[in-house]
Amino acid sequence: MAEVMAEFLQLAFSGLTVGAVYALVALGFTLIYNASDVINFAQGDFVMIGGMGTVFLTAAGIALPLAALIAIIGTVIVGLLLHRFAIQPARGASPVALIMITIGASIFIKGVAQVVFDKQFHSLPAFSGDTPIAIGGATILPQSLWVVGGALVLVVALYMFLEHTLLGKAVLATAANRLAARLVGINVTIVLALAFGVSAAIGAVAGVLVTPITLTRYDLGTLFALKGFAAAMVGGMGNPMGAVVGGLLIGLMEAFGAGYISSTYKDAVAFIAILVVLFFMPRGLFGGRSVERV
Amino acid sequence: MSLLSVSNIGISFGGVVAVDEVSFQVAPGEVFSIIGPNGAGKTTLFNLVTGIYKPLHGKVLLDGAEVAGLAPHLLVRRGMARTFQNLQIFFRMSALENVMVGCHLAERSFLLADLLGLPSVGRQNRLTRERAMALLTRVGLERHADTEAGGLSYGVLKRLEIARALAAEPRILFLDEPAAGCNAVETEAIDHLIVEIARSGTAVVLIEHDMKLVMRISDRVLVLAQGRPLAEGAPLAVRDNPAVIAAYLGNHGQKEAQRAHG
Amino acid sequence: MRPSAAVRGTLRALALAATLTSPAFAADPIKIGSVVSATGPAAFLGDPEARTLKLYVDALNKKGGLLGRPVELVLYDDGGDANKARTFATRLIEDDKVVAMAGGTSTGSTMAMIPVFEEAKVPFVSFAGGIEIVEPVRAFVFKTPHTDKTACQKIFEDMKARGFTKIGMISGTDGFGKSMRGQCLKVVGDYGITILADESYGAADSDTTPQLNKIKNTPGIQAVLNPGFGQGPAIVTRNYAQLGITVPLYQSHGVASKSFITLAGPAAEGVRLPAPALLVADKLAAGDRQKPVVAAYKDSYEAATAQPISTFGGYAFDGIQLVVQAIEKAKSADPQKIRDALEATKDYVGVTGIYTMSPTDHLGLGTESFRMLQIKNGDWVLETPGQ
Amino acid sequence: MLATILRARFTPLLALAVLMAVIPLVAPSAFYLRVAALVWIFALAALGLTILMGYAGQVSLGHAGFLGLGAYGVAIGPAHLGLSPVLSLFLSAAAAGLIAYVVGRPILRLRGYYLAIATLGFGMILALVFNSETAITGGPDGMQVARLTVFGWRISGTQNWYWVAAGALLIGAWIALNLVASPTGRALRALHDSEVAASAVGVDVSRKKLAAFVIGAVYAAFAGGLLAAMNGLITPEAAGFMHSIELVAMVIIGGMGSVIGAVVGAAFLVVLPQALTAFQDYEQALLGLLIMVFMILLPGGIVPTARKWLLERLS
Repeated sequence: MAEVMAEFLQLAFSGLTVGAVYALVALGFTLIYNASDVINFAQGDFVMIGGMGTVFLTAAGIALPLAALIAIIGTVIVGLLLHRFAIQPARGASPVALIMITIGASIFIKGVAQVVFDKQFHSLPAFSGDTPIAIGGATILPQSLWVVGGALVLVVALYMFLEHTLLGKAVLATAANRLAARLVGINVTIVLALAFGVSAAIGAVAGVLVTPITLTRYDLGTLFALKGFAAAMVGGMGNPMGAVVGGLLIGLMEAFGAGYISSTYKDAVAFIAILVVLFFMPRGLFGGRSVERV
Repeated sequence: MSLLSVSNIGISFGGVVAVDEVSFQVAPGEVFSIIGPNGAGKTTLFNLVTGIYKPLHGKVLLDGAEVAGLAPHLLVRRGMARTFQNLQIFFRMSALENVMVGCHLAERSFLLADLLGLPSVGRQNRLTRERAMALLTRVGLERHADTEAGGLSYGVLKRLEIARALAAEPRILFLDEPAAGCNAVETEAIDHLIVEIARSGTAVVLIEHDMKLVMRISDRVLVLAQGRPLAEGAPLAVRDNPAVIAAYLGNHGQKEAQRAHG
Repeated sequence: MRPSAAVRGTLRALALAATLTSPAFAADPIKIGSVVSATGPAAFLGDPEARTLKLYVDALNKKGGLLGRPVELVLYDDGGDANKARTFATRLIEDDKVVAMAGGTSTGSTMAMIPVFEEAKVPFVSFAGGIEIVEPVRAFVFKTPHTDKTACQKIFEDMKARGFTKIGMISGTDGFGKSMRGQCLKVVGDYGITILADESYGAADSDTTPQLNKIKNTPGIQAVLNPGFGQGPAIVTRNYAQLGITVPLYQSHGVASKSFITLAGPAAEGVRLPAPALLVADKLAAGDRQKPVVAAYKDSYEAATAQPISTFGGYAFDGIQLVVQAIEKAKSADPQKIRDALEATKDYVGVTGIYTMSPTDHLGLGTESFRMLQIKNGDWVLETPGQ
Repeated sequence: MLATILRARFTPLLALAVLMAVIPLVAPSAFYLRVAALVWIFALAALGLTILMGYAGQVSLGHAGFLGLGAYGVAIGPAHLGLSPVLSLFLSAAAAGLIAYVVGRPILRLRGYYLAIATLGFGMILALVFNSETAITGGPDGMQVARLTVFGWRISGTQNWYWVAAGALLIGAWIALNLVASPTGRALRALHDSEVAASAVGVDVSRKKLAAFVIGAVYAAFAGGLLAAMNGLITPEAAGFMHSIELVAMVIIGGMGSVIGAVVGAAFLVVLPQALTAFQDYEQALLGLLIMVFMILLPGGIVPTARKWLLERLS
């Protein structure tokens, strides 16, 4: 019995750690989608830049916290540039064209990263050592607690920002109705830039937190983008709560699927989940019912 | 026997009742108008009857057969066609092609034949084109036939929608504010068109804000307010109904004003 | 837009650039082609291969080239896509008119390219592990890496010697991991070993504790084998330590690079793996014939790239060197003669092993070219099998 | 005069045929023929996607999955079932259509990004199956494909494959052009602009979408089959996500809803990597940059923009 419990816990720890990362990526998707209706496939690359940046800065002798900060700021700048030079000029393009632009951006970022950084895998030392913590017969790495805790802090901070600051409310207003937001005097361009900047920051923080566990490489972003996109859609696009729940859900399902059923199709779990969820709820778990206006 | 019989139909969105317990009947060749202040639920009622929304409760009988909740494309087959308040035009197709799509039901089309471009497809295309052209002529738009719909004016598009709906050869036609945004000349053209359609035996159900138009061409009028029926009857009787006047001006106006300030 | 015109234009530009940058030789260059996966999922393998090839050819030209002629390396990146590899192979033959080819990072892209070279009768030395590349023997196809089968045999020999009969296996679902898993399953019976748990992980998985936990909970397992390359084995090794699994862990030659030790960290202590002499240049016995070759390659690669050498770079080094030696021996840049010389390769001391080819063996390496290594104190240690 | 030619229905077909006839005359070597043959094959797949995305307005981010189905069908038929390669080609295209029919019914109820992720998921699952079922598909290292034989003639050599691919594309383009001008094609274009209105005039929207999905799948599968047979080998990444994205990029860069656009888009994405080899390490960055620049400057795609410009000049 205890063994069964220990196995369950072990899988849950694994699922929560990975799920927290998916949730953060999904959150980035959601924020940009809300403000601009754009699905940003370069979201996963923000994670990569955060991680790789920190790796290379620490290798250059800069202390980890400072290196992380510089990497995060750098990622934010990349996010802002992406908005300014790729998204803003394409306003009014069709959704597929916008998807293609962000995918182009993602290929571009990877292409630059393999020249600026390199094509090898890299790691960061764990923030609080590598000694596993034993809980109920299962073990968890201290870094996993950093990841889950960091995700929690980011989610709460984002919530506070959106609900309790003027700027945050401007983002929400823009998400609800861009024209109306413009009419009441909100500078929509700045709000959109802000959404890209904050999303980039969330991605970069996630990158710094997970690199000691997942390692990083220039092309790591694609997988995170796919899983994060799936997570955001499972939750219901545009719903921050849904993004977090979707991320955790997919992480947990992957872990339990691999542990209890088979690891062969572990990567399929996220996509089977999305097909099943959308079959019953065409707008995701928290997407609500759509009413067409004609 | 009435052609269309709607009884106790209703729907609510997120707890807000949009249409509640509405019943009415329409006979062949009749012009039946639905009026009411903004937000009274007129378009929602249209959407319920024409299959865009599924009614929460109530019945819709077409020729005595229950059709509530059927998909729009099935209702057209049974003789129900409509236009839209916010234009639903195929903007990237020419005016003629818009009406040709309207002929879809009458077309004999097989996917394989369409893919292989068999001679039968060519014959069908010619037939459809002729019919569509005739309909465009009927609504007076023949000279716009080859113009892309995206480049046509609002008034023209309103008539184009009517031509497209007529292409399905409906027995009952739902027109949602056909004269909105039209100038006096265009309104008069639409006025004549509706009368002519009704005379040909097709029942017309009309939502319209232009009261002069409504009073002039309607056989009967249904007044909705806040999703509920307020009055029904001949145009003049409805116009003089005190409840209706109150709804349009008095009570409703007051409430509206209160809401705006509260 | 006419594709051919666009391509031709660029090619002209490329040719121009090449003449401007390379030192002026009087004679026509000898063209050696290569297609590797320098980007994409197999970049971990392809990148060191590409760097090695460039370094080697640069050095060769500085020494005066080959047969008095300069050597031109025509190098393409297939991004891990077999279809692109095939197209580049056609380009090498039809357009660049190379006399030999040293490349092919994955078994998949190698198999896609083989027909092109077989048909054109141009020798092709592959850097990929799959045994199907040289079995059955094709007239113009050779390869430098040990087959996965040899690696499996080496590992199982060691397990058998240590008395392990029941093991668990966790393999990557990439080409390398899958192919090695298949070969291991084929030969495992010969050593009286049974595989009690057979798990896998995706090439980009960031956590393998669920799979390892299953292995941990399988009773009777005495050792675990992890066929895979890239970051996967590093994550497996870390998760292995996290779960506190105490039975010995065996990795494959797919991780044979110093970067594995860096990535896996302290968790790598005690891990065993079969690897070529390349990794332990400094620890080889003074009389070891491979020692000077390996040391020279290691020094030049690490000086030029500031990255640790890997077995994959080593395969490329041996591949191009075999071709170059064949050209020297044949005293001709004729593809047919190069092929004949390649097949006659005897006792060539490379960084991977010592090659002796024959009409029935286009690899020419035995299990003895693998050394069993163990990781101790963050460094490789040569193991005598069974201890 | 020129404007009339530009507008005529079968002009694209004629232009394509002329181009196909000219290329072998000017191509300096078989390599260029192979690149051109690849363009024809990918254009065929992109054409199927054009019917789905450009005509019917439905996104698919998993279309390479169908390409993979066709490719593996051609490989598996002869290897495991003893079928002739040519029969396998047609059977696997039909099978892909059938699978699209079954999968499409639930998936096509979804809209916009939800449809995008569902198709993406479907493609990923297929790619994973090709990668994992080693016993049937050969796993990540792929699987050999038997040579196609038509009436005793074994198709081999770049030259022959060039003509086979060109012929397949011509037939595909002809069918696509037939479709646009047919009742079904009109219904598809109509539902692209307004599903509600299309449905209100009697178009069975879900059935038409499904038809477009199935047609798109058959095109992709056929292209996949040809690709596998030409290369003699198929590997799982042919069905992968990046390949799906490439197909979508071909459709959008060339121009949504344009037959010639699909060919131009395919040419763009097949030739570009060959042209960018000169830039070596910067190849990927440039590819991404070019995709971005084209999408930003020509959101309507190359061919529709050029056509509009030409027509304006001429009138």
